[in-house]
Amino acid sequence: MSMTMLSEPNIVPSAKKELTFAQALNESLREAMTRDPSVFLMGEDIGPYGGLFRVTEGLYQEFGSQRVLDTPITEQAIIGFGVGAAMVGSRPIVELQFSDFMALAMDQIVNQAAKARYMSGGQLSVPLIIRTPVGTGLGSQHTQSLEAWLMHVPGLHIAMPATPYDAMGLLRTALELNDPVLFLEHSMLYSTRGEVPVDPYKVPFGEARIVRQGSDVTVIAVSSGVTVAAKVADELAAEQGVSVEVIDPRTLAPFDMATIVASVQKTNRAIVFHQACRTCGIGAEIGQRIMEEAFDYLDAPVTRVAARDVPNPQAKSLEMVVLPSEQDLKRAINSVLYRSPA
Amino acid sequence: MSMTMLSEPNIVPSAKKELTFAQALNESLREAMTRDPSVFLMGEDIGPYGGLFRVTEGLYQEFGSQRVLDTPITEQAIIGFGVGAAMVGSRPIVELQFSDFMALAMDQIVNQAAKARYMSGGQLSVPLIIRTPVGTGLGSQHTQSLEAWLMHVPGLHIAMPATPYDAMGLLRTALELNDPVLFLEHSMLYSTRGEVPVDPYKVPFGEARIVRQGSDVTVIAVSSGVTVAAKVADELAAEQGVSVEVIDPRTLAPFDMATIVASVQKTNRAIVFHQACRTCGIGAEIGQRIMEEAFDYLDAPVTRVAARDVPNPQAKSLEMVVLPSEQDLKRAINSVLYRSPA
Amino acid sequence: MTTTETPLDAAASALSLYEQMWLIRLFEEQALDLFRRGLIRGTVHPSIGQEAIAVGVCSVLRSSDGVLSTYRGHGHCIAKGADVRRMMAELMARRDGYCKGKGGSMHLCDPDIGYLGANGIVGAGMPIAGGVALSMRLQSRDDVAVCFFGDGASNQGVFHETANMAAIWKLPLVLVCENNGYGLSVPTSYACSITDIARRAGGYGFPGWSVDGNDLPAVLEITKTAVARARAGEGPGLIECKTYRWERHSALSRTYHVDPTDATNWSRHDPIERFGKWLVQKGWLDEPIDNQTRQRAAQIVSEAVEFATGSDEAPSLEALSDVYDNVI
Amino acid sequence: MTTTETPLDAAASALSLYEQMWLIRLFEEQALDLFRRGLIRGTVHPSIGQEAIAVGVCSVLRSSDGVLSTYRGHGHCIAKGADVRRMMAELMARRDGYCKGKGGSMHLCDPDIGYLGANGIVGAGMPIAGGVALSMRLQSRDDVAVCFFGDGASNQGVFHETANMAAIWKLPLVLVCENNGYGLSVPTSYACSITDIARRAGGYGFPGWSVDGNDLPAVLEITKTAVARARAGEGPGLIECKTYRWERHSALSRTYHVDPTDATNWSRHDPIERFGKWLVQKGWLDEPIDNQTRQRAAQIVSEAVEFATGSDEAPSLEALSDVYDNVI
Ligand SMILES: Cc1ncc(C[n+]2csc(CCOP(=O)(O)OP(=O)(O)O)c2C)c(N)n1
Ligand SMILES: Cc1ncc(C[n+]2csc(CCOP(=O)(O)OP(=O)(O)O)c2C)c(N)n1
Ligand SMILES: [Mg+2]
Ligand SMILES: [Mg+2]
Repeated sequence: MSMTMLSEPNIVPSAKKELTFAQALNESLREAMTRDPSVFLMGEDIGPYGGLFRVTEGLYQEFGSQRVLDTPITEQAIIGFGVGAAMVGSRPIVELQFSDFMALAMDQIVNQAAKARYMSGGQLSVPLIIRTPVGTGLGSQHTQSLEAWLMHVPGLHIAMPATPYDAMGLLRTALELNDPVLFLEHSMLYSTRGEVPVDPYKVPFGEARIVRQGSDVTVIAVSSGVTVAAKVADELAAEQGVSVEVIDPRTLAPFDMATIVASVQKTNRAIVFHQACRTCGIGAEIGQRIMEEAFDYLDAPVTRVAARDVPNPQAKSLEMVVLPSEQDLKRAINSVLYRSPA
Repeated sequence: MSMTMLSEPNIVPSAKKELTFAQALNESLREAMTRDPSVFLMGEDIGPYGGLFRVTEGLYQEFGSQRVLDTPITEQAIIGFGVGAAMVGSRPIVELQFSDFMALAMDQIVNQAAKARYMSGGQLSVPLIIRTPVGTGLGSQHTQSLEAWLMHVPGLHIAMPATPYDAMGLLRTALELNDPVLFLEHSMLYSTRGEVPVDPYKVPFGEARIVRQGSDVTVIAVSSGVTVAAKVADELAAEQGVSVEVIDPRTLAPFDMATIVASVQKTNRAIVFHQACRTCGIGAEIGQRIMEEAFDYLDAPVTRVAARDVPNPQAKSLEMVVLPSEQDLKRAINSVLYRSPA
Repeated sequence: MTTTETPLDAAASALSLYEQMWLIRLFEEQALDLFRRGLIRGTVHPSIGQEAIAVGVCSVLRSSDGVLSTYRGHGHCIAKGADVRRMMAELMARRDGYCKGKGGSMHLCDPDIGYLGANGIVGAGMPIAGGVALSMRLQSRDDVAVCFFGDGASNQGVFHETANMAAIWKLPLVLVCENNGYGLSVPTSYACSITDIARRAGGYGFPGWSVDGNDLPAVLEITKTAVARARAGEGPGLIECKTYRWERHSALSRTYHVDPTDATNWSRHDPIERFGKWLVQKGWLDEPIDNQTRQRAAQIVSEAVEFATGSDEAPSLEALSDVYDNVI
Repeated sequence: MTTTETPLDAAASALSLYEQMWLIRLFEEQALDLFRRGLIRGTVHPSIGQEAIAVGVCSVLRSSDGVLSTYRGHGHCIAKGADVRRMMAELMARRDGYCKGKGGSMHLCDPDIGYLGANGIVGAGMPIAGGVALSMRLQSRDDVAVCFFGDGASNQGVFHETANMAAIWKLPLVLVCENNGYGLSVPTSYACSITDIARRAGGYGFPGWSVDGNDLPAVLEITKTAVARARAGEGPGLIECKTYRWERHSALSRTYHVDPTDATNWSRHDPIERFGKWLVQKGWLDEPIDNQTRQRAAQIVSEAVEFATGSDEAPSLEALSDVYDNVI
């Protein structure tokens, strides 16, 4: 369809529709299953129930119990089955109900899925997509942001969409990759709405999005943090005349360093904003790489606005202390600008 | 005994003996079991066989099958049993045969052991020590250095001894901590020899060791990398008159940033040297923190000398490409000094 | 109490079990209500309809016995002897909650009474309970460890690992599977390859028993046997209690039962009603006593809410403590 | 071949199994020797004494059937039809090895013949095999997946998870447990809570068989039954083959057997010798044929060494490829 558009450049611009993040994923899944018989879904409560966050809603009814498989509560085997099926021609899309449960399946994710191609000298492919939510509000065992673990593992692709548009476009791309993809979805995003083109489009892996142009400081934010960063940027522009560039890497592996470096060369300052614990989070990697690649441009140290290094508490009054806030981000921006906050 | 020494300051200096790294661990374990009846050992092949790397040799014979427990090959339960036993008054020291197998037990390590104190509001303690080797030469599933995963998890202590002295002294300290300790031992170190005092001593957690003084550049190295870094430093001093300060943090959590910052304030340059994959390894964290805390002192970006981002291959000709070498370290030192290598 | 005596042998102790059942029921109804009113954050997993298991099992335990539980653990916690006020304060994220608000419903914990923690990870309590049992043996205590878990959890790998390890070491571990017909939305009949989960014990060479989990005396009796074996050093046992989850999985979940008439049928097997009838037959319960019992339970729950409401919200600074014990 | 025929029905095919057994034996003896001489890096886990299982099981498989194996997998790999030259080249870390030197002995792999990989993680092949079986079903193929694993691995959680999942979905999965009496240094009698691991199948409602794993015709017969059931959509099966590990765990290990006389006794049950006798009884084997067979096997092995030796060492630049397929 986009081909048609290219050859008919003068027709009306592609129609758009509004979808929630969850609906965007749901549509991509439906589309993939319709197009490609090798795609099937597997996970806990993804069948008749439609998934804890409704991402698979209706798909069981549409594609039946052979292609939308409710599983027992056995994360290691769920991923392991995905690995095996992917090795012999299927394209499994597996859901882990919360990303904290990756801890139960790290052997299959890391020692098997990520390394199968390499260890076999390129003979095996594991085109397995693992979708899993990251969250807040449910205590220490249901809200961890563990993307840094994954980014440390060669052989994995990692997507962290922030909008319905990216969720749909990245999932489409993920389905064309022949290696495992970790698709991290923030639970606070599922009900957020956004426009997506009616015509099929894709978002490539490894291409960051400049969410908002700016000249004073670069903020790199991921997942649910992107909207927060954009909002803070708008407010700071209005309130204090500070011009913040916001960049969403969209995928962590591959990682688009070029866009970030170009931005920092312009702004000379950078902040990484993420929900994961500060120490050894992706902020460390991104900050370090900015130093490596744009050292002479930096007018202030790259700064991290991240969760405190404690498990996530259940009480809201406590979680607010632990998770990075808009205020924290504003403070950090002022700090790298060597300004006292207004 | 060290008390005695303090009150008799004029007697001969504490006697020393030479031990291998494995023997130092073995002696500390024997000593702990002798002193404290709540200490017991658990793991695969640690009983009559004495452990894959002989660390528990003789202990089964000495303390019997109730305190030196061979386990089935079930890593998740091994750690889980350790967590439970630690909660109710025991001090289990558990061996995972290779640290790659942590991937099978991450739920118990991360979601249980690390968070039990916090989630219970301080009511539970998990004084569990997990000893596990990091290695090389055995392919993708037996040689990973995953310390960055652990450093990302609040609630864990992490030790990475580089010498028999530190192995013994850190293990003694670990036994006094009331929280889980990951004790990472490099398999290439087990047979290395070193002096240790005959009298009991301890090495505190969170106190880096300045392995070698220097003024031109700071190299932060861990585990088996420490000796390599010291050797490179000696060679560069002799060959090129470059003065390298080598620092071994010894523990990653807690982490002695102060010693590193002080060093960088002097040398104005830093390199982190580790065997783990570069991306999201501890080099990212250490580099980023140096930038945060010593930005104005840095004359060059903090540089990482680390493994390439690929799984570890079995062939030596390939592994040599993947793992960071002495040459890589020398090149990096010259590079941060803006010198062309001699 | 000697090996032959049980709380069912005397009116007073039997009635106190009855009161416990009501306390659990009313506590959870209250919790669900507080959740709906926005006064509890996170979620609440009710065990309504499963009270006979918690009360029956814990009635034969000592406070030095260890219990590991799940997110669906209010019942176990109450039956093990916890302070309902501190429980409610924890659910409501108050400073006086058991975990100072850090844990919430899913991580209730009171080690002083041997309640070693609920758990948010399906199955994770099992090896922990195994370790507790191991430590008891190493300490030469004749205490036992009990782990509650669901039918869904019985498929987790750690079930197998724990069962095998407990078996080879003959540990004092009692595994209590609450088979309530569902793991979240998925029927047990779909997810579990056999009908009687207790049969899995055969794979480890220790006894397994299936019992009507809504029949308190039956649960108690089997538990007595299993616990006595465990205390005597005869090794672990697996008790499967067949029951039913009346409510949705958690307060956050959409209502979902494959066969909605199921729930209606099962409500006829209300474990509290059934135990009430048993007490009536014994001549220990009549309407006035029944009413008093419920009122007492209701009173305790409302005092708990009052206590919790009167307690401060978890103070911000607490967020950063209790990560480590030692300040090194 | 029809369902009733087997390779044991004719002299030629039976003798070819015999030759395969010798090939495995000699290949591994050669590999151990190369290791001792420093020509193989890492380690080598010999399956000497267990050849009847690999050959018996694989003899009823097609090349489109999938096999998942372990670090102790040379036998499975050869029996599934791999090129011994490329195997040896891989052990010796050469460019022409199956994995270009990246995998080594522990990660041998040849998807073209359905050998989907050895594995260095005890137990990890099981869920992968389950997924292979699932995919075959989804593709409406009547192929099966076979997973080899040890007695030690049978205690891993994934065994349980895989068995349950394969059972509820009635997948064409055959689990083959090689019970060789040890998991590294630990006797199976210590680590495993039951004597007959096959009994564990009862916990999942599918059949389990214990068989003398040193008796090739017996292994073959049982496998035929299990594979036929699986192909017919009747679901998974578990075959326990009782055998013995003659050699140390791996070339790196210290020699260790709890009862050293065991090994001597078991060597009397040499599976190759036994199958040889069977062939003699059939009138298909005599000394000249026997000698020829061994010589052919020896010849193949020495050609493999020659091939491997003639191949370049894995070229450095290869170290960085094969991490991802797509260059995006
Ligand atoms: C490891 C893990 N997987 C999934 C979940 C999400 N989850 C919570 S409870 C539950 C159902 C558990 O079923 P069952 O064991 O039968 O216990 P029940 O809830 O019925 O008491 C699921 C899937 C979880 N908390 N942990
Ligand atoms: C998860 C894991 N734990 C431990 C090991 C180390 N290890 C390799 S083989 C082995 C023994 C396995 O025993 P078994 O399953 O009986 O197979 P066998 O070696 O006897 O063929 C052990 C402990 C490993 N590779 N993976
Ligand atoms: Mg249930
Ligand atoms: Mg074995």
